[in-house]
Amino acid sequence: MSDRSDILPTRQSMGGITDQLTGIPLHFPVERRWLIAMLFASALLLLLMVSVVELFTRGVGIWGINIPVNWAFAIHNYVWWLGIGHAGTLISALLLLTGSQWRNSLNRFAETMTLFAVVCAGIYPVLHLGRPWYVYWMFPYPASMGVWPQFRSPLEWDIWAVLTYLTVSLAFWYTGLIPDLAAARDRATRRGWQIFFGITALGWRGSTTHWLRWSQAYRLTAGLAVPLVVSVHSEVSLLFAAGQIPGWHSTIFPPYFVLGAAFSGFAVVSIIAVALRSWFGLQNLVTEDHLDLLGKVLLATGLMTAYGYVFEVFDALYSGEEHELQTLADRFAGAYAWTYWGAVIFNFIPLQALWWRLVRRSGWMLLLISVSVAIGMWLERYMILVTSLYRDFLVSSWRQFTPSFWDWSTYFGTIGLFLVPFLIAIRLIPMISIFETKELLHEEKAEEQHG
Amino acid sequence: MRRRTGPQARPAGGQTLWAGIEELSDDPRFQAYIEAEYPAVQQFSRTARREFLKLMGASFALAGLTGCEKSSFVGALPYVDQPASETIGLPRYYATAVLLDGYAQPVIATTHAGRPTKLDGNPAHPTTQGRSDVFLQSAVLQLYDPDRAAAPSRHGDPVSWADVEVAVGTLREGWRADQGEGVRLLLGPSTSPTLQRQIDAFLKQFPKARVHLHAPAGLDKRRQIMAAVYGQAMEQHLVLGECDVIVSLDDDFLGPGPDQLRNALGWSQSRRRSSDRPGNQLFMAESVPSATGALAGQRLIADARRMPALAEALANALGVAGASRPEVTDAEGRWIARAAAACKGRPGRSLIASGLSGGGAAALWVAKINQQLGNVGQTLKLTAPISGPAGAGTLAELVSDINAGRVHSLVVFDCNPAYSAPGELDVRDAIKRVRSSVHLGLQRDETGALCEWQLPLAHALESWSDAYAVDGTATILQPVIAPFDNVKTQHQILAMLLGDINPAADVAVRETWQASFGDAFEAHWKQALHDGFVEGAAPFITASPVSSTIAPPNTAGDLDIVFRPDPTVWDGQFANVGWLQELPKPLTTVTWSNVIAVSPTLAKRIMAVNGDHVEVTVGERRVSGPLWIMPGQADNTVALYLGYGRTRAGRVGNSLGYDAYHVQPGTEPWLTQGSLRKLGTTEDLPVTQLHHRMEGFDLAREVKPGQVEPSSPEQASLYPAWTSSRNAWGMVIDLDSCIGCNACVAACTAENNVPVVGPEQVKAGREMHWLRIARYYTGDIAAPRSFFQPVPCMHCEDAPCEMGCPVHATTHSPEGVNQMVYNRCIGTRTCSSYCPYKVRRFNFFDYRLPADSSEHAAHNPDVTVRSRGVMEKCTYCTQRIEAAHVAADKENRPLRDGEVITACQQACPTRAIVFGDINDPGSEVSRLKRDGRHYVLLEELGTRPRTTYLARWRDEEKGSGQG
Amino acid sequence: MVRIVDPTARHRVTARMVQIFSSVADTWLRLFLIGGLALAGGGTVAAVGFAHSAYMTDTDIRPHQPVPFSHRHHAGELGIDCRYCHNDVETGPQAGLPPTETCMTCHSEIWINAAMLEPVRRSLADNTPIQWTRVAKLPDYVFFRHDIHIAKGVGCETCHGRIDRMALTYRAKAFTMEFCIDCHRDPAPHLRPQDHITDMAWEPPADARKEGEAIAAHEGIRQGELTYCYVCHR
Amino acid sequence: MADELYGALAEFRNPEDLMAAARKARQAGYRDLDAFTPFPIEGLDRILRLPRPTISVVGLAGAIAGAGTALMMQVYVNYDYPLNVGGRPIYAISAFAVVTFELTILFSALAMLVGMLWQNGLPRLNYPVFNAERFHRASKDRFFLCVNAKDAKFEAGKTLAFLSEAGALSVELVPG
Repeated sequence: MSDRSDILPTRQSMGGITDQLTGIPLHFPVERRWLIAMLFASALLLLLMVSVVELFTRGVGIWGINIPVNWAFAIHNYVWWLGIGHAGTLISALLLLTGSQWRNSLNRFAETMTLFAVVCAGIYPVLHLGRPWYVYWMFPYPASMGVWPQFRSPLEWDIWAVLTYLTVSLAFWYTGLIPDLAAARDRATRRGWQIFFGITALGWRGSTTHWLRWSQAYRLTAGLAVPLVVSVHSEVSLLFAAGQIPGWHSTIFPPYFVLGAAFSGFAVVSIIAVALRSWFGLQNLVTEDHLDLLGKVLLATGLMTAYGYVFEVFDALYSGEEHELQTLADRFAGAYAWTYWGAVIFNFIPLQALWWRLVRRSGWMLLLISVSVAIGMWLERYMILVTSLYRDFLVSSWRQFTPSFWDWSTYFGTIGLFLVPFLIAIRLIPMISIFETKELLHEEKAEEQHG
Repeated sequence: MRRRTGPQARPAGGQTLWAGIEELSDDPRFQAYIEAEYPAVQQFSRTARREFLKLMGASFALAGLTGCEKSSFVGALPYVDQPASETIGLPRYYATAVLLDGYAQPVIATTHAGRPTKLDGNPAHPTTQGRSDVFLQSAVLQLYDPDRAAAPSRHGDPVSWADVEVAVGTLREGWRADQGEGVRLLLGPSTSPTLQRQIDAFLKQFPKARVHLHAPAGLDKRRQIMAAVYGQAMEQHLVLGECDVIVSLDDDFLGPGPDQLRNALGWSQSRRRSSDRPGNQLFMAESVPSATGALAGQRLIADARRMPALAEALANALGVAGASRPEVTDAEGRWIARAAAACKGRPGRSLIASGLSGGGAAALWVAKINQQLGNVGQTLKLTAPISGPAGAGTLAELVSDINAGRVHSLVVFDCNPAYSAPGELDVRDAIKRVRSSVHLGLQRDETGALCEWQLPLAHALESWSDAYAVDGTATILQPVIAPFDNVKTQHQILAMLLGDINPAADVAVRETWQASFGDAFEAHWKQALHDGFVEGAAPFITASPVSSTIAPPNTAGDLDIVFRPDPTVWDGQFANVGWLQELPKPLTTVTWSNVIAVSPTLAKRIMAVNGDHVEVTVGERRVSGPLWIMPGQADNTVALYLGYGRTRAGRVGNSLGYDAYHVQPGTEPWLTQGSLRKLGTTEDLPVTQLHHRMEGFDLAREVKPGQVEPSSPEQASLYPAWTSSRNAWGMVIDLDSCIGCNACVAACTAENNVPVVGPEQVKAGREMHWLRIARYYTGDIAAPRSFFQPVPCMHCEDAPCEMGCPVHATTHSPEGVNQMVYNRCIGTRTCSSYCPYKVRRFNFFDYRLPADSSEHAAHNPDVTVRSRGVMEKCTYCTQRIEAAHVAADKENRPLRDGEVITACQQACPTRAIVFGDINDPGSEVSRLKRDGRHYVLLEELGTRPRTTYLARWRDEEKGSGQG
Repeated sequence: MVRIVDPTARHRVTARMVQIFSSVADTWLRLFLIGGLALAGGGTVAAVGFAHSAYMTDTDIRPHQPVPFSHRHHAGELGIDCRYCHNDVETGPQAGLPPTETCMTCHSEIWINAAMLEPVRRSLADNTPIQWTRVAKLPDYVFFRHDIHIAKGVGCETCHGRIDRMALTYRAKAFTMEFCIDCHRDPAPHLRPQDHITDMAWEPPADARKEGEAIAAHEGIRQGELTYCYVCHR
Repeated sequence: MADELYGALAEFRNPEDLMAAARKARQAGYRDLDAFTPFPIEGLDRILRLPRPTISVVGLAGAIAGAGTALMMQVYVNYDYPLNVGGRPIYAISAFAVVTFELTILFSALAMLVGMLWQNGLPRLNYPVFNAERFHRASKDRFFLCVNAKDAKFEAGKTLAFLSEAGALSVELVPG
C-alpha cells in the first residue's frame, strides 16, 4: 500500500515530529523573515485594493480590453489561479486514494495553497463584471423581477463550480486538520493558543470510533474531490470551448486545461515545498526524495501538456477549417506569437532538466524550473484567450489588446491576496500533516522490524 | 392649427404630418412640465438650467438606465392649459428642410414635445424620396450644439439686438451717402429665393454695393467650368436612372455632397433593373479612391493631371470632332477602348461625367462627348443655375478689392472665409483691414472672431426660410422648434439692413411666395408646409458647348496635390458635431481627424506608414498631418482633406487634424502641384477598422452574371424548431447597392441614442456604433477591388451570444429578434466574446452625456440611454416595431409590410437595406431572400442569421481591378 | 514499573492537563453555531422579503400634495369618469395630469373661495403649473403605454386599485416586474368589457376566465407574445 | 465514588502494545472499551468490535439530495419563465448536467463532514478524559486504552491492576 522505499528518515521520534511541527505556530521560529515577507505581501494586497476601488468607481474601461478582446487579464488570470489550485487537491486527494504516502509531507500546505489560489481566482468573475454590484443576479432567488439565472451559460456553471470547489476543498482541508489542531492544542501552554486550538480542534480526542468515522469521511471526500477537480477545470475550458471562436471551439480543451492546471499547480507546490523546507528546516520531513518525486510528477504532467499543444496543432490542421488554420498560423507568427513561443519555452525547455536525478533532488534547481513553468502557463492562458479573440471571423473587427497599468496592478495584487492569508496560515496552523507523517513513520519503523 | 394627413406623405407607423407650428417649447406651459421628468434640472447652474428648460419638452421620459434602485416619488407638473392637439408622450412630425451648400435637403422632423429628436428624408419629395445622408441625419445635433452663438456680440462682448439695430442704422446712413460704394456682401452658397429677392432689393437701395460668393466645397468652381464650357451660367443634372453605361473622370458623383442622394437613388435604380445581371456598367478613372471608384466595375487609376488627356482620348475614340489622340499609357488605352465600346450604339443611354480636378479642359471634351452620344436631354439635363446668388463676384475679387482699399463695409452671410478660404488669398488679413465688418453665423467662428459684429443666426430647424433642392424643387423651411437663444434668421437681418427693423421671422418668406401662390395663398402655404415642398422642378434648357477648346491647367511639379471636402465634416462647417466626427470616413475608417492620403508606392518611396506625420509643400506654404496609405491611389497624387484644423469650431471640433485650406491655391484650388516629405513624428490615428484585406475569406461576396442560382432561405439546425409568432423579422442588405456613405450609421446613432465616445476611446477600440460598415480590399494593394459591407446585429436564430449570458439579459423573441435587455445586463461580456460577428458594443465607461448638457434634447425618449457596464447592440429598432404593434393592435389588425422601417433602412440612399416580415412570402424581404445573389454571412457556423446579404455583381469583363 | 495516578489527588493536576474548557463552553459553542446558521438563513429570507416589502415598492405612503385632492370625493362620490381629467389615457402612452383649466371648469363655479383651492387659482392666475407629486411612476427603462392596455380591456382599477376610495392617492399595487408579468403571461382573468374600463366597482364575473378569454379572443390579444423582453424594455 | 468515575485509562508506548492489551481486555470480558491514539490504528476497531461507520450512507444521501435539488432548481426556473435562449431547448438536460454534478459533490461532501462530526458528538470541548494527567500524550506519541466505568465488569482497583499487567506505562482513573 505504501512506497517500498523509506521516504522519511526513520531516525526520528513521533514526539520529535509533533513538537517540531506544533512548535512552528506555537513558538514561531522565523519572525523577521516572516515579517518581511508579510510586509511585501501586504503591499501587494494594498495594490489590489487600490486597483479594485479604481475599477469599481470608473468601470472596466480602465483595463486594456476592447471589442473584440473584451475578455483578457481578468479571465485569463482566473483560469491561471484556478489551475494552480488544482495541484493541491490532486496531491492530497488523488495520492491519498492511490496510497502514495509521500504525499503526507506535502498535502497540508498544498491544500492550503489550493484554498487561497481558488479565492484569488474566485474574485475575478466578480471584478470583471461591468456592473459588479448585481453579481447576486447569478444566483437563483425569488426576485421581484421574476427572472432567474440562465443555466445554459458556462459562466453560470463556473460560479457553481468554483463555489463548490472552494467549499469542498475547505471541508477536506479542515477535516484533515482537526487531529493536528488537537495535537497543537495539547502542546499549547499559553491560554490564547489553548483556546484557539481548543475551539478549532472541536474537542478531538483521537478516540478509535472517531478515527474510524473520520477516516471514512476523509477518504470518501477525497474520492469526491478528484472528479470535482477534473470537472471544475473542464468547465473553465468550456467557458471558451462553448463559444464558436476559432482556437476555442475544440473538444480537446477540457483534458488540455486540466492537465495544464495540474502542471502549473505542481510547479507552485514545488516552489512552496522548497521555500518552507529551507525556512523551517523541515528537511527531515520534506526530504530530497520528496523533491525528486515532485520533479517526476512535474515532468510527467509537463509532457502531457506538451502533448496537448501538439494535438491542438493537429486538430486545426486536420479540421482544415480556414478560420482555425488562420488562428493557428497567427499563434505561430502573429502579433502575439511571443506568448505562444514564450509558453513553449518557459513550459518545456527548462523542464527537460528534470530528466536528471541530480536536478530533481536539488531544491534550488527545482524552484527555478517551477517558477519558469508558472510563468509559462501564465503565458499559455494569455495566448489561448487573446490570440483567439483578437482575430476571429470577421476581418473588419480584428483589433489588438494591450494590458493597461490597472490590468497588471490587479494581477500582482492578487498575488498579495494569495500570500497574505497563506503567511498567516503558516503562522497559525501546522503546515505539515502531523498525524499522517507519524502514521507513515510508524509504518516504516514497523517494516524495518519485520525486515 | 389644422391636422392633415397627406396619404402620400406617410412614413413609418402612419405618422401625421403637421402643417405650421404653434410651438410649445418656448411656452411657459411647457417649461414647468419638464421638471416632472427632470428632477435633475433643479440642480443645474442657472444658465444650464435655462438652456435645458428651453430645450426640454413636455412629459416624456428621457430614459436613463438607472438600475433597480428604489423608485421614488418625483414631481409632476401638468399644463395650466393643454394645447388641444397635444397628446403627451406621442411624437409629432413636421415637413421642412435642412441645408447643405445652400441646397434644401427635405426632411420630416420628428419632435417629442416640441424638441426635434430625429430627422429623416421626406418620402414625398420627388428628388430625394425620403432618403438621407449623414449631414441631414446629424443636423439635429448641430441644432443643440451648446457652442453656438447665443447673442449678438461686438468685438466679442455680448450686446443686445437693440444695439445692433442702432449700429445698422448708422451704417445705413453712411452707405446711403455714396450709394453703397465700398459695401460688400459675402455669401455662402444659397438657393433661397427670399434671400435672392432681398439681395436684389439691397442692390437696388445701394446700387454700388457688390455681392460675392464663397463656396469652400467647390460649387463656385463648378459654376465657372459650366460657364466656360457653355458660355452661360447653368447647372447640370445627371439622370443616372436612365444610364446603361456611366463613365466618370474623377467625378465622385456617389460621394458626399448636395447631389449624393439624387445620384445614389438614380444609380441604384438603373443598377437594379435586372435580377440576373448588373443594370449598368460603371467606368471610373480617378486619382484618389472614392465611393464611386469602389463601385466601378472598370476602374482606371490615373493621376489627376491626366483627366483632360483622358477626356480628349475618349472623345477621340468616340469620333468627336476636333479631338486628337493624346499620349496614353497601355492601361489608359485599354480602359478608354472598353469605355468607348460600351458607350457606342447606346444613344442617350450613356453618360460621361468629369470632376473638378479635370477642370474646364476635361469638362469641355466631356460635354462634347455627351452631345455626340445624344445624352444631353436624356441622361444629362441642363437647367438655369439653381444656386445663387446670381451674378456674384468671387472671393478672390473681394480680397483684391479690399487690399486695394476699395471696401469699407463687409457683411459676411453664413460662411467662414477666415477659415475656409484658400490660404493663398490670406482672407484673415483682408478682413482685418475692413473698417466695419459684420458676420452672420451659427457660431462666433474664425470669421466671427475677426469681424466687428457677430450676429448669431438661427439654425435651419429654427428658421422661416426657403430653398431649392438640387433639382429646383422648392421647400419652405418652417421652424420645428422656437429659437432657444437670442438668434435671428438671415432674412430678418437682411431686412434690418434694408431698413425694416425687427420684422417677424416669416414675413419675408411669405412675401416671396405671395407672388407665386397668388390669391389662395393660405391654402397653398399650408399645403406647402404640410407636404414639405412646392410642386415643380426647374425647367430644363438645351445648350451646347461654345468654346472650341480650353487649355488644361499647367502642371509643373512632380506631385499632384488634390483637395477633397471631408466626407463627414464637409468643408468644416460640421466640425463641432460629435456624431459626424465619430463617423468612420468611408474609405479609411479614420475618425476625428483628416489624413494626407498617398499611394502605397509613394508611401514606400518616402518610407512612411499610416500615422507618420508628413509635410506637404505648395509654393511657399506648407502643412503637415498624419499620412494614410490609400490602396488604389494614383502614384503621384496626394489627397488633402478639407474641414479640419479648426480653431474656433467649439469644444468638439477644435484642434483636430490639419488645416488643408492653408495650402490651397487661390486660382486653381482643386488641383495643384507640390512636394511631400516625411517628418520624424508619428501619431496613433483613431481608426475603427485596422485590417482591410479580406484575407481570402468570402465575407463580402461577388457573383458573375450567370453564376446566380435561386437560394432557399431555409438553414438547417440541430436545435428544436421554435414556434414563431405571426411576424418574423428579417433583413437583407444588398452589397451591390451599398455606396458606403454611412447614412445608415448616422441614422442609427440618432435613432438609438448611441453615445459619442471620442477619439481616445476609438483608439482603444471602443466605438459604440451598432452598425459598422466593414470595408475590404481584395487583390493587388496597388489596384485593389474595394467592398463595403454594413454589419449590424445578425439576429441569429441559434444565437451563440444568448446561451453565454448567465442572467437572461439577452434572449430571443418569438419574432426572431435577438433581444438585449440593458437593465438586466451585469456586463460579463460573454455574449460579445461568443459573437462571431462582433457586433455587440459595451459601455466600458459611463458614456452618457453630462446631466446638464443640452444635447440631451436630441435623445430619443423611446430608447433607454445605456449606463456604464452594460452591453448594447442593434435591436432592429425594436421601439419602432413595438410602436407599430400598438398601432396595429389598437385597430385589431395584422401589421402591413413596410409598416415597420428601421432607421438604417429609412436612411439608405440606395435602398440597399430591406427589413420586414419573412413569414409573409409576399414581403419585399422574403422576395430578396429568394434572390439569386442571396447569401448568409458565415453560414458554416450554423447561427442562422436573420440579417443576410445579396452578393455584389462582378462585371463580365476581366481585369476590372487594373482597368 | 507502572505509575498509579491517584484519582482523588486532584490538586496534583498539572498545567499540561488538556481539559481547557468548562462544560458550559460546549453549550455556548452549540448555541453559537445554531445562532450563526439561523442568522444566515434568516438574513437571506429577510432580504428577499424586504425587496417585496411595501417600503421598497412605495405602496405604503401617501405623498404630500399641494392640494389635498380627494379621488374618493371626485371619482367616488361625484362619480366623475377618470377620462374627464386623464384625457390622454386612450390616445397616448401617458394618462396625463389634468391641466389647471380642467379643474377650473368646475371650481370657477363651486368652492370658488375655498382656501384649499388657493394653489389652483394661483396656478391659473400666474400661469404656472401646480406642483403635484407623481404617485404612479415606473423605472426609466420600462416603456409602458396606457392606450393599448385600455384598448385591450385592462381596467384602471386593475393597476391603480380602488382610487375611488382614496382620500389621498397612494400606489395601490406594487409595480414590480412580477406584477406586470403575471398579467402578461395570462391576461384573460384580468380583462373586462370595454364599458367597464373605468368602472372602479366592477367585479369579475364568476367565470372570469371564460369571460376574459372571450374578450382576449375578441380583442385579438397576442397570447404568449407579451412576455418577451422587448415588449416593455428597449 | 465509582459512579462519578469516567473510567480507567492506561498508557502504552506503541500501537502493538495497545492492541495486545486491548485483546487481553476483551478476553478478560471487558466490553465497554475505547482507545485514544495519535493516528488511526489499523485493525484496532476489529479488536474492540466497533460497528462499521455509516458515513458512506450519509454521503450517498447527500449526493442524491444534491442532484435532486440541482435538477429541480434548473427545471423549475425554466418552467417558471421559459425563454428562448439561442434556440436551445427549454429543458437542456445536457447543459443542466454540469451544475447538477457540482451540487451532487457539494451536498455529499458537506453531508459527510457534518455527519462525521455529528456521529462523533463533536464539537465537544469539555470531556472527562481530558482530565487525565497523561492524556496530553494521546495526541503526541502515546496510545491509551480506556475501560469505561459503565462496563459491567469495571471495578476501579481491579481494572487498574489488570491494565498495569497488560503492559501499560501508566494507568489512572479518570473522574467523570
